Amino acid sequence: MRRLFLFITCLFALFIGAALLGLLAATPPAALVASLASPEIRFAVLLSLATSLVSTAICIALAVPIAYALDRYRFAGKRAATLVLTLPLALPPLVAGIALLLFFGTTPWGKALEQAGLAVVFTPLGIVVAEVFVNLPYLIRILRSAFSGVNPRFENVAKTLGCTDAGAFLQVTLPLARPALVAGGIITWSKAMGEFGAVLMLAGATPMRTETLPIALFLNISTGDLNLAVAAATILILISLATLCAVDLVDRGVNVF
Amino acid sequence: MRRLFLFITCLFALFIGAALLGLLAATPPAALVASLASPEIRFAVLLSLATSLVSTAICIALAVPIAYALDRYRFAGKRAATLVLTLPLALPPLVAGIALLLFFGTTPWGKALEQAGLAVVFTPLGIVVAEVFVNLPYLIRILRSAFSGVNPRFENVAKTLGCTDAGAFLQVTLPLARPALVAGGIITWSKAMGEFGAVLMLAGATPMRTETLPIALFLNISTGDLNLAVAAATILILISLATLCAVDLVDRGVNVF
Amino acid sequence: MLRIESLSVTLGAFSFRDVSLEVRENEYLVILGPSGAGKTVLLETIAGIHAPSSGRIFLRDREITSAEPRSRSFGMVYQDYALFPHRTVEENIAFGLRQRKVPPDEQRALVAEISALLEVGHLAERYPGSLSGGEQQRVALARALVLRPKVLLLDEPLSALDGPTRERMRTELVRVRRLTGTTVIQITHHLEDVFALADRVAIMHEGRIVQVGETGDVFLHPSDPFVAEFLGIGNIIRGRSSPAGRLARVETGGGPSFLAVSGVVGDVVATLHAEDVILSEAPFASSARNCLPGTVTEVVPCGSTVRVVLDAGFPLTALLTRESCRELDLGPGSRVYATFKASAVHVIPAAPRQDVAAGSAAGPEIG
Amino acid sequence: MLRIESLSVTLGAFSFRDVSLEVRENEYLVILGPSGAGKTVLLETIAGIHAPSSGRIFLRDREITSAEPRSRSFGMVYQDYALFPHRTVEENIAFGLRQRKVPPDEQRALVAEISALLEVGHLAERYPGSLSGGEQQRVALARALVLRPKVLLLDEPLSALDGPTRERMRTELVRVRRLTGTTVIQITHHLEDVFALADRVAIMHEGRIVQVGETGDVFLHPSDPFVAEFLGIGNIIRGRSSPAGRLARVETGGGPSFLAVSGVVGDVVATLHAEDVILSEAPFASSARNCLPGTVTEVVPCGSTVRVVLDAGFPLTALLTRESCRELDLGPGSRVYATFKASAVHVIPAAPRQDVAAGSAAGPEIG
Repeated sequence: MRRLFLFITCLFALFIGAALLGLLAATPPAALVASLASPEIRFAVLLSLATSLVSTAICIALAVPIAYALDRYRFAGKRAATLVLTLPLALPPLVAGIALLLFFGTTPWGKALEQAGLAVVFTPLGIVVAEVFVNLPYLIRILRSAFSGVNPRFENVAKTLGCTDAGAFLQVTLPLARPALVAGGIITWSKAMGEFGAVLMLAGATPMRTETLPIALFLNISTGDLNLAVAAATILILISLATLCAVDLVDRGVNVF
Repeated sequence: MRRLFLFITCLFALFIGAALLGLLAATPPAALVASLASPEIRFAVLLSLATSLVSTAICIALAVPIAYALDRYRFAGKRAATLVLTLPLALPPLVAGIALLLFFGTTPWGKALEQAGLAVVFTPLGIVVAEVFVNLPYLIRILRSAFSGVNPRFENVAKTLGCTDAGAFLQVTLPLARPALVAGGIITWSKAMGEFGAVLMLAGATPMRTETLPIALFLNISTGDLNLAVAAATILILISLATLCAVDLVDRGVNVF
Repeated sequence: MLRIESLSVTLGAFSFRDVSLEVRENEYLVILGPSGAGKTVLLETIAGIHAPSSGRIFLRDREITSAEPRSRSFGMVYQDYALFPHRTVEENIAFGLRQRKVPPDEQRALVAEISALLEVGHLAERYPGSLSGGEQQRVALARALVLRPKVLLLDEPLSALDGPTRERMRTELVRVRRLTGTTVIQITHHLEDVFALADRVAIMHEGRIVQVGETGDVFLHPSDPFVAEFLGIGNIIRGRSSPAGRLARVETGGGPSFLAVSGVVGDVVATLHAEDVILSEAPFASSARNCLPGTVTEVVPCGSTVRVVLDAGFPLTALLTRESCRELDLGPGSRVYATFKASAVHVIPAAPRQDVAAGSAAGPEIG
Repeated sequence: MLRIESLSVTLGAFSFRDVSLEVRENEYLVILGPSGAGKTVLLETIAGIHAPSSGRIFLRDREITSAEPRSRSFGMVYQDYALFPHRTVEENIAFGLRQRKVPPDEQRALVAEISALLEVGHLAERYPGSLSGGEQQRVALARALVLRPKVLLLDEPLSALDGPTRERMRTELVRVRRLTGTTVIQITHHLEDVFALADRVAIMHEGRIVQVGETGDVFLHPSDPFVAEFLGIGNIIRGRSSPAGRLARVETGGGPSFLAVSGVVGDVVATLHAEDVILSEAPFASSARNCLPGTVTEVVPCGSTVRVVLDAGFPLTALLTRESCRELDLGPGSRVYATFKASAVHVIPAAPRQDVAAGSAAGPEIG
């Protein structure tokens, strides 16, 4: 049994390795370097970086209180809130994207925002919104499980030693959840860099305007420019690898994916 | 602190709820029903069902031995194998799709398979391959954590009572991991139903040939047929909701997303 | 000094109801009960972590039922110590002083003083994860005591330690308590803690306090069979009691009867400490009123003593030293006489009382 | 019957090395050691779960070092019982018979027989999750015993139970063992298990067996200070020993000296059971060779006995009954005399020996 199980394991691991290495070797190195330096890829890298960092910051700011509330508080409607907040995890990002498109494009609230200068549909702001909507539930899940791993007795003791509720949270629970916070932040950023379906729907695929790395990959495959597509894919693979290694360094116990 | 945290939680839960309900209300009910009955949507539903069921079966057959090997065995290269098998989790599906496209479309192995009658690129078979590649690592993660939750002493005792290694696994560990197996299977199927990026790249978006539900959504948004797009999105939302509820029923302890 | 009036709390699976307790200034009160009896929840409620569903708490006649934990000035030491793992021992001990914005110089002096008292000064730079159980225990005590709490709440402080360390820490608790003079409430499921530490003991069972009193009193006069069994009293005999002169005669089902100093009549449970039973080869003249013949069924050595079980019409257990057991040459089948004083038998009505009754059934000492 | 020759295993954080043991037919061997000393890994290696890195195992002179667990015919009962939670009690007990393809009729008969013996017949349809600790224990025993194992391996079988249940299960183990006559290896960290159950005892410390022998021998003649402390011997006194006629005189640092029956000379550790020390108000004439004056520093009641600590130039602990303590009216500060026999003092060389030495330092009984 041991041999059969290990054989299957190695076989599939080799298949994944071969597919990814094949991608990296698909274009001549010189063409790859030229593509990486092209204005289109440079624009895509900068836009992806900017939107992903902003959306990650928003995700952290929202996920910390939400995850803590779901883990520690008892309140009416907790079960329903948990279900609704988990739903985007089960939803294809494409569907999340079309829901956001209709919400911001056709409802009165969306129109009001647009008139206030916050145009979401087919704009870089839409990229941020799509990334937050899709990734926040992941980060909530990670932090919730991290908070539930911190013994509530630490906060109890801190309170008998003179802390307020907020003081106990900030001085004890949050520092103890830091590995999960760092790992979760990295993963959220990495997912934002690679988000495709939701961004495609809400922000569209306008070259040199809402062209993130995955959109650049998609546009160039569509127009048959394999070199540029592979360049975008290469960057994304390297980000994934770096993410995995970074998370592995920060904390192997965090169940981040 | 409690009030602020609960306020943020409810706010975001309401936003998610509003966006999804808005989508369901985006077209008149009559138009929705007509769209649901259209040949295109009916084809997409059947194709999605067929490919997702096949890919889920393959995922389960592969994930059980791989997850068990990664949890219980010590072997050389275990760390590397774990990293490679986790990599697709961090990889945008779009990138996985282009890697598979190049692997099956340009390498000698891919050409050999095509001549043997197993054409993967731009075919329904490609849908299955893309879904397995993207979803298998998720299922491995779920089952691995389930196996690690089964006390190894059960197998030890079973062996002293006369079981072979395989007997102890099949009679003790596997039945005890059943909730995770069922929940993981449901989630794998649901993810396969909604897979977009990888399928788009490997199987293409050919109407009435590789047109799964997400592809139908994408094609109809592109051509501006909102009713058909919303019909596809509605089905996918209902599947997500049903998945969440089913998993909740099977086992709330399984950390499936 | 601390008065608890019919406090009730329900918290998930744990609950207690209608708990009333009074703790005196500088007293060491031990709450004894089986694990999972809701004792920790009670302590946390006293500390202000949980809001009680009913009842009130007074500290020196000031009501503190809904006061914030940080304003109660109670120290809490958990069974698992709950030392902050991301802070050094010194930072752990100084934590409370920092919250109170004590000037750094004074912080250092106070930490040094309590560290010396608890002998943890040399651990200052270490992190809790690298300490032994006994060291963690002392650091947790220091962290609570540095704030000079009005009441120290101890949650099974010894049960996570192994044998010799537990013994040492128990002695340590006695010493620290003598030096600081703090009022202490400790919960435990170890009988030894009661004997070694408690001024008074409260027995908790299924979320209720079933008996409170001076330690000796409760041990000699348990108020119901649960208390008796929990206190490890060797013999718990069911029977019927009827008056017999100034004493009571307890008849066991079909078996022999014996005398007890008691006024209780009817269905009763008689308790008799195993060490109060004397065994001999022949009956002997003494002031003891009960002498029953029996056959040894079991001889179980327990460290320095030996537990001998007789069939005397009912099972009767005696506790002997190894020496005596050797001299009598006891083994299964030996015929012996069991002698015990009527005053050593304590009689409880068979239907357990539901009220709190401390040492109510005490009788005069008659040999 | 089972012979283990210098077995070594490393498994993550747990390891033991160079363990040699011989278990005789129908013997009850208890391996005693602190928790986390690698005892469970040793048991699992004997059962064949782990492959040893070196060493050999023989069963009735047949080497089984690399035999599959299922071909060894050893029964294993874990501390947490490891009952299959998805099967009923009856299915759990019949599990091994089903693997051996025993015909269903015979299965039913064998399960019924062992269920009757262990009094679990009424639980047949229940699932393990709904059973009490003692019931789970009995079912786990039944599951192992129904296959009539050549050796029964018990992994701390009593430590997950609470006080009264533990006592009952210990009696149960004795009874079942008497009826089935199985050879048993049990590991434990409870001293009581040794006294109540063991024919022979092996003491394990830091992955090594430090002493093996008949229970009484090991208790009276521990081979090194670790064994003495672990066995709960009350007095462990460091000093220097020099010959004094047929005896040895042990001098404590600056303090008084006392006599021991021993030939060991040089730096030594002397052990003396607390119950072998007699206290009196005045010195009295007796055959005991040691009589030291001292001052009581501590009186600690422990259930039916009282532990009295003296300052006799060095700390000396005596164990008294409550009765004697009351008669002597002892309290801190009381001046008393401590009398003990030279033969009660056991002397061990101060540098702990690294070899296995069973009862080697036994001396003749001289009063």
